[in-house]
Amino acid sequence: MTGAEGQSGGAAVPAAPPAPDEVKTSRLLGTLGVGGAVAGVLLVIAFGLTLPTIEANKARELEVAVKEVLKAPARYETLYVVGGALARKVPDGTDPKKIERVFLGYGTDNQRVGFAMVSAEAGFQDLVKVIFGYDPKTKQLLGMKVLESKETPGLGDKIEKDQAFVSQFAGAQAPLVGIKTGKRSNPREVVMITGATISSKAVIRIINSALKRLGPLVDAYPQEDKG
Amino acid sequence: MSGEVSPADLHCGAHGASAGVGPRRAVPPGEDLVKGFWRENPVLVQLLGLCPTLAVTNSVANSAVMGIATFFVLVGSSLLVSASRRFIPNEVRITSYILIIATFVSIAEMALQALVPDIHKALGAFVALIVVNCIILGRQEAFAGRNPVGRSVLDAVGMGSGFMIAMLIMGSVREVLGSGTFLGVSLFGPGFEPWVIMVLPPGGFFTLAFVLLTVAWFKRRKALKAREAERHDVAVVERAA
Amino acid sequence: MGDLAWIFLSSMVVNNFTLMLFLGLCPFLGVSGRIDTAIRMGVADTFVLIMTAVAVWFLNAFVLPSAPYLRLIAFIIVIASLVQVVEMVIKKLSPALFRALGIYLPLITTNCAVLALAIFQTNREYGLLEGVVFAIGSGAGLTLALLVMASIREGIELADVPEVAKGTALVLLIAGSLSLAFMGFAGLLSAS
Amino acid sequence: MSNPSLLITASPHLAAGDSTPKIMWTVVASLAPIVAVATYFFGPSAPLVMAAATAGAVVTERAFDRRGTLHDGSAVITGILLGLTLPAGLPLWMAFTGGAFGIGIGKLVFGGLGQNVFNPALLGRAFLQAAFPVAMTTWPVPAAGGWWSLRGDIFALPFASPRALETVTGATPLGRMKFDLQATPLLDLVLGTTSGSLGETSGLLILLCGGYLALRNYLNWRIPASIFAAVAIVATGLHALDPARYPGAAFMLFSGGLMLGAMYMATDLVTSPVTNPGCWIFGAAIGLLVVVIRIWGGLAEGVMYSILIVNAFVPLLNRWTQPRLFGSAGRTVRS
Amino acid sequence: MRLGGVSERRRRFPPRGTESPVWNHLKFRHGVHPPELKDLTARIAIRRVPYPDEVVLHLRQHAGKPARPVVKAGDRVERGDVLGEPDGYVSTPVHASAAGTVEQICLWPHPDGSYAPAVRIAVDRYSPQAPRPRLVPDWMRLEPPELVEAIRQAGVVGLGGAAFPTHVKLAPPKDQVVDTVLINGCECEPYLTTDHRTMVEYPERVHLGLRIMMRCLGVTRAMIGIELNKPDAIAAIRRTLPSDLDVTVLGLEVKYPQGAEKMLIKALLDREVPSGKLPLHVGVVVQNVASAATIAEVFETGLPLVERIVTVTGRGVKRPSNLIVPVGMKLRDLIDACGGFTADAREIVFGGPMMGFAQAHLDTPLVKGTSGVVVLAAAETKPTVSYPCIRCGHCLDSCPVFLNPQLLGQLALKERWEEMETNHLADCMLCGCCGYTCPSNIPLPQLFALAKVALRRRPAPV
Repeated sequence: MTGAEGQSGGAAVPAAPPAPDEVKTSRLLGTLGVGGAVAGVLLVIAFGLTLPTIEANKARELEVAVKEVLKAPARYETLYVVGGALARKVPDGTDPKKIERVFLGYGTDNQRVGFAMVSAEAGFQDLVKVIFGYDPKTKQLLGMKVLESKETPGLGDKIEKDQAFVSQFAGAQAPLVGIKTGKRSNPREVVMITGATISSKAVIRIINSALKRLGPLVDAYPQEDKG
Repeated sequence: MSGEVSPADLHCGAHGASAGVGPRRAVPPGEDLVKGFWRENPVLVQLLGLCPTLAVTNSVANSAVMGIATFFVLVGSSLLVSASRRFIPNEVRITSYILIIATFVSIAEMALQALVPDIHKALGAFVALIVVNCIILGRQEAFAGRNPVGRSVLDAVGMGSGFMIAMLIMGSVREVLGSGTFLGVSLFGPGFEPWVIMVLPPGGFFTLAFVLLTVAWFKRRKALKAREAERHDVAVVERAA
Repeated sequence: MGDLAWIFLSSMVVNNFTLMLFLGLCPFLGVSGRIDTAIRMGVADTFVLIMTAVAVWFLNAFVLPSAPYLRLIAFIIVIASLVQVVEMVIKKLSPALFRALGIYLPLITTNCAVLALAIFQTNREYGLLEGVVFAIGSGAGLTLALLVMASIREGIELADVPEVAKGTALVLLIAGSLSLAFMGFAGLLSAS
Repeated sequence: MSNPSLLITASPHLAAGDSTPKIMWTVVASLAPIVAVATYFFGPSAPLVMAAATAGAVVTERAFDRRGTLHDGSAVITGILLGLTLPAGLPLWMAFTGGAFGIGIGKLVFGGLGQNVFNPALLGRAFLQAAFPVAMTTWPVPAAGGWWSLRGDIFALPFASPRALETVTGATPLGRMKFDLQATPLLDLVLGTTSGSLGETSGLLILLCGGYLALRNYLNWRIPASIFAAVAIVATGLHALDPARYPGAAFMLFSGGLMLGAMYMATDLVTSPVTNPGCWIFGAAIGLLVVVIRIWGGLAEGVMYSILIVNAFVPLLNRWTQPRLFGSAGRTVRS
Repeated sequence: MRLGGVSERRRRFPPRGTESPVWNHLKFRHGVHPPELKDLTARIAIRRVPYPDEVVLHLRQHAGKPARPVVKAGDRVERGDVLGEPDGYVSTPVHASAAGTVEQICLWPHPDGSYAPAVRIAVDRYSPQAPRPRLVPDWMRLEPPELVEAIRQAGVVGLGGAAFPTHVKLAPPKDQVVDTVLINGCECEPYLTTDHRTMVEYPERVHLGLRIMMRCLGVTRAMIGIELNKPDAIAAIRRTLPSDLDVTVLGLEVKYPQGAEKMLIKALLDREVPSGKLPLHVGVVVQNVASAATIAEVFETGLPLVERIVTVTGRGVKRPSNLIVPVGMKLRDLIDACGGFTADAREIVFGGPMMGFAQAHLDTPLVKGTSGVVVLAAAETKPTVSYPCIRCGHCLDSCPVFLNPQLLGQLALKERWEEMETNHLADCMLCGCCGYTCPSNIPLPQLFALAKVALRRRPAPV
């Protein structure tokens, strides 16, 4: 009997007595069809109503993050990684959301401030997603913000919340080196959080590997904008 | 439908949930509403829908939002199921229910994403998982599918509130102990040492276990007292006779 | 390769569906009384998870980009039909296996682990291979948790558990302890 | 002829002479030197912390156990063992909570002595580790400060965070190895003059005390033997691959809680397999997990988690390693 | 000679079932080492006790069906007269152990703790206790079936404790090939020295009995296994070894229960008796030393089994002794013959302390299977309090048949008898090793005995 329950599509019912079953099958299909149509309409309406807000939320969130790690630039533009180089536009026919992006920030004087990059790797518990600002001219970081993490509350999540840790990244020299305790002796060092070494190291590793991957592209991006 | 067991029954009924009372005896409308609050509380008594009760209750805000979303889906789908119960052929009953529920869940998810993006992010996949919350499918099977609209909505409101009550109990205990805050407001000042475990997965299991232990303890005490009283009555009657 | 290993270990132990993410708790509480049923449930679950991973990858790659709002409905209907198809195929190919797994298959339709797998797989943008490894890891994790819980519960039948703790409360306490123990796997393979 | 008042008991009428309380109290006695050394290294904080953990365990056992089995000494063992795994500066109320949790959730809900699945002391410690991760990973350095100085804000009020005292703290040898690739001299490890929890630092002493129990057959020697063997073999193999990254067997064996865990925690009679082949597998699995967690996991130390995880598998191990019935080809499997 | 013997045996009689490595030879695995406590009586010569005023002969003296009484109150009987006829094949007659008058046939305390029908005989105080004159057959002229019948008529049973009728063992079904007779001289129970003294004082009788049994079975090979803590017994048996027989005398590790049939066969022949089967299945018949000596006596004197050698020992008795005692002598008289109780006597056990039964009545008479009476002093008795099982596993390490007494005990406490059966409760021989080692003092053998009873009483499947 359990088999009858799992039947998701009425079409799966085997035909036994022809005449009444014909009616029944059509009715089953009809009901499902009507139901599906109603559901579809409801969903489309809801989707239409909420989509702008959702997109706006996402954009705002990203904007806040980019501005934070690029030291509040006047404006920023989105660049796409296309064929091993950065480009302003995506090739036609591809979904821009599926392409890795880098954000280029400009100061009030229309001078480039730096690039913001997003990257994610495994942390202590699960993936850690980080955005950071980077100035290719000085090879310095401008700031770092953890976008997503499930690190241990009270310990690992200090990578998000501990200002002493987060603030070190502004002005740090790439590539970064994590140190255990004490004072930073050079700008490449980042003092890790006591008791949350793995999470701290994950952030450093994410930044280093993102720079290894995206740094050449950023360096190769034309120095001056034409226009 | 006698003799048939729905997936919802099988799947959650394995640990002895009584899936609804059925329409046999006349019940006052208040009863439909109130029974879900405590006596037939879907979580604490029927042990249904434990996944969200454990997974998202690490803060009061998350629990409340999850509770509201579930409430919305439950009431909405009960209304729709009850209203259209005469048009749905028995064979595609479950499929139709799931379709209806999934629609409401999708709507709820989009609404949450638009209105409270932070909490939506914290709840993660669990909003979508309301679809498979056995409380909801269970109520459609046990109640909304065979009762008039009014009673079904009352029942859904009652059960939804019961779920919310359980969520809030869990959320309060876990947030207060685990972060020292309630709805993000610090309760004890900075000197408080949070019990981090309470907001971690094991804390979820332990908290629910403790809530169930407390419920069981009260029930047992009540039963003992009732037995005591009965014995007393018998003694009185015997003495009288 | 390292990524696949991480996906496997992460989904099996570090972020074990049952013990860390609370997914699939209903069968965990309901079907964990006997070892053989637990194993069968776990195997059936794993099987459906793998099928789902493939189907969801297909949906995500070809169908859903044009209608994202139908995602949830599509998933749940695909899972339900998949379970149905799997049931019919097993019934035809191996009646013995069907007898062993039969009653567990419909249960899986409403098992939140399967839907959760579909959603996680989508959110994390896993490819086909990654998705399948994820499904195998998750299934192995579910089976492991079920097996361990079942063996413990069989043993506890002989213990003098206090009256108030009998039943779900004790199972939850054991699950909590297991969850506590599995925290030891945190950070596996992610340390540099 | 005077007729004696006759006693009627079932056969056998002789007993080997051990009794459960005797075993338990002997274990307690064998822990005395370890407690003394902890006190020598960490000053008065050590006995206070251990006393608090023991009090938590004993009070809970007394309050909730219906059969009044306090005198069998098992709660005292749990308390002392838990205390030995705590850092010297842990606030007393936390130690007390750990003891109470270990006995309450680790033992009493299963029905008391002999019925539990997880080692109560380790469950209490895992609870503390998850609940108070910072306090549980603040390791005072043994030799620093005067003997009489407290090693942390151990008198913090219940539910209050410990204040930071001027105590010298340091990383454990495993932490240093894992995060800084710094080795610690073996002699320090063996003697115990390193940072770490109260009772796990002095490997040699624990080996001696545990060895005594093994001689009395109060612990199954196969368990520590297989743990040591597994750790040593895997560690040696890895060390041969990359000596700079993977420490050698001696370091692995004598660092962290391995000695205490192998000798006193894994060998807990209740939570280890009843069959000898089961014990071999049990120990080997623990040893293997310890190395895996220490080297590839996110934690520097993995003994506690390894033992708890393998504890959960003990019912399965018992089932799979039933002895082969005399005069039969098959095992005495429970069907 | 021993090791050479092993390899030669292995060539001639390859063990059935599992092969086991050479280092397993001449011993069995597991078991326990209780204190031997045999010094009290090991060097005390056997002496005969004076006849008591009354003997009580139980009709159930043996395993199997009780005998049917053929006397009535008031009958005069001579020593050796039949009191009860065997009832069925697995049954033996019971003979009067002293001349006198039958007083009564009534229920009387049995050493197993129950009340059972018994014949009370008031002993004729002035009788010479000579048996009624009868013809003693020459065993050498008897054919095996006649020998077996003679042994049966003499009421011979296994004297090691189980009291299984000897004639059943000596007449195996035709399809069973027996190649070896084993004589069990282990006496592994602490305290007891009955077999020990028999071997030291009557080694020729043991050999004669063995010879008769070999003739009954048509077997040419025999072995005598003796624990190594009885060097004088080994020496005596070896010294008197007949040269015309293929008999090997082997010293065995001192370990309990070395004297259990299956363990003895394992140790001597490296054959494992399959679970649920008898020694016959691996071609072996095992007989106790005392049984062999009794068979010899039957054909030497013509007297049936009416007396046996009993060790009365323990710190609770003033003069521990090895005695020749008429069957049916009451415990009270026996203790009197040994000087009475000491002040701290506390518990009386029939049989050895590992498997024996504690006695509640001083009127309980000896039966044929009673190999010893141990009076334990208060200090020796076990504590009566038991603790929860702590899963130490000592019981598994001691069980000679490789059961899991820990699991069985837990199941028994929850009265899950059927599960105990699937866990091979039937193979438990109640040797007591698990109970001996259990630090929590859980009465495991008692629980298993209860479970066996419960399973036997369970209604037959329809």
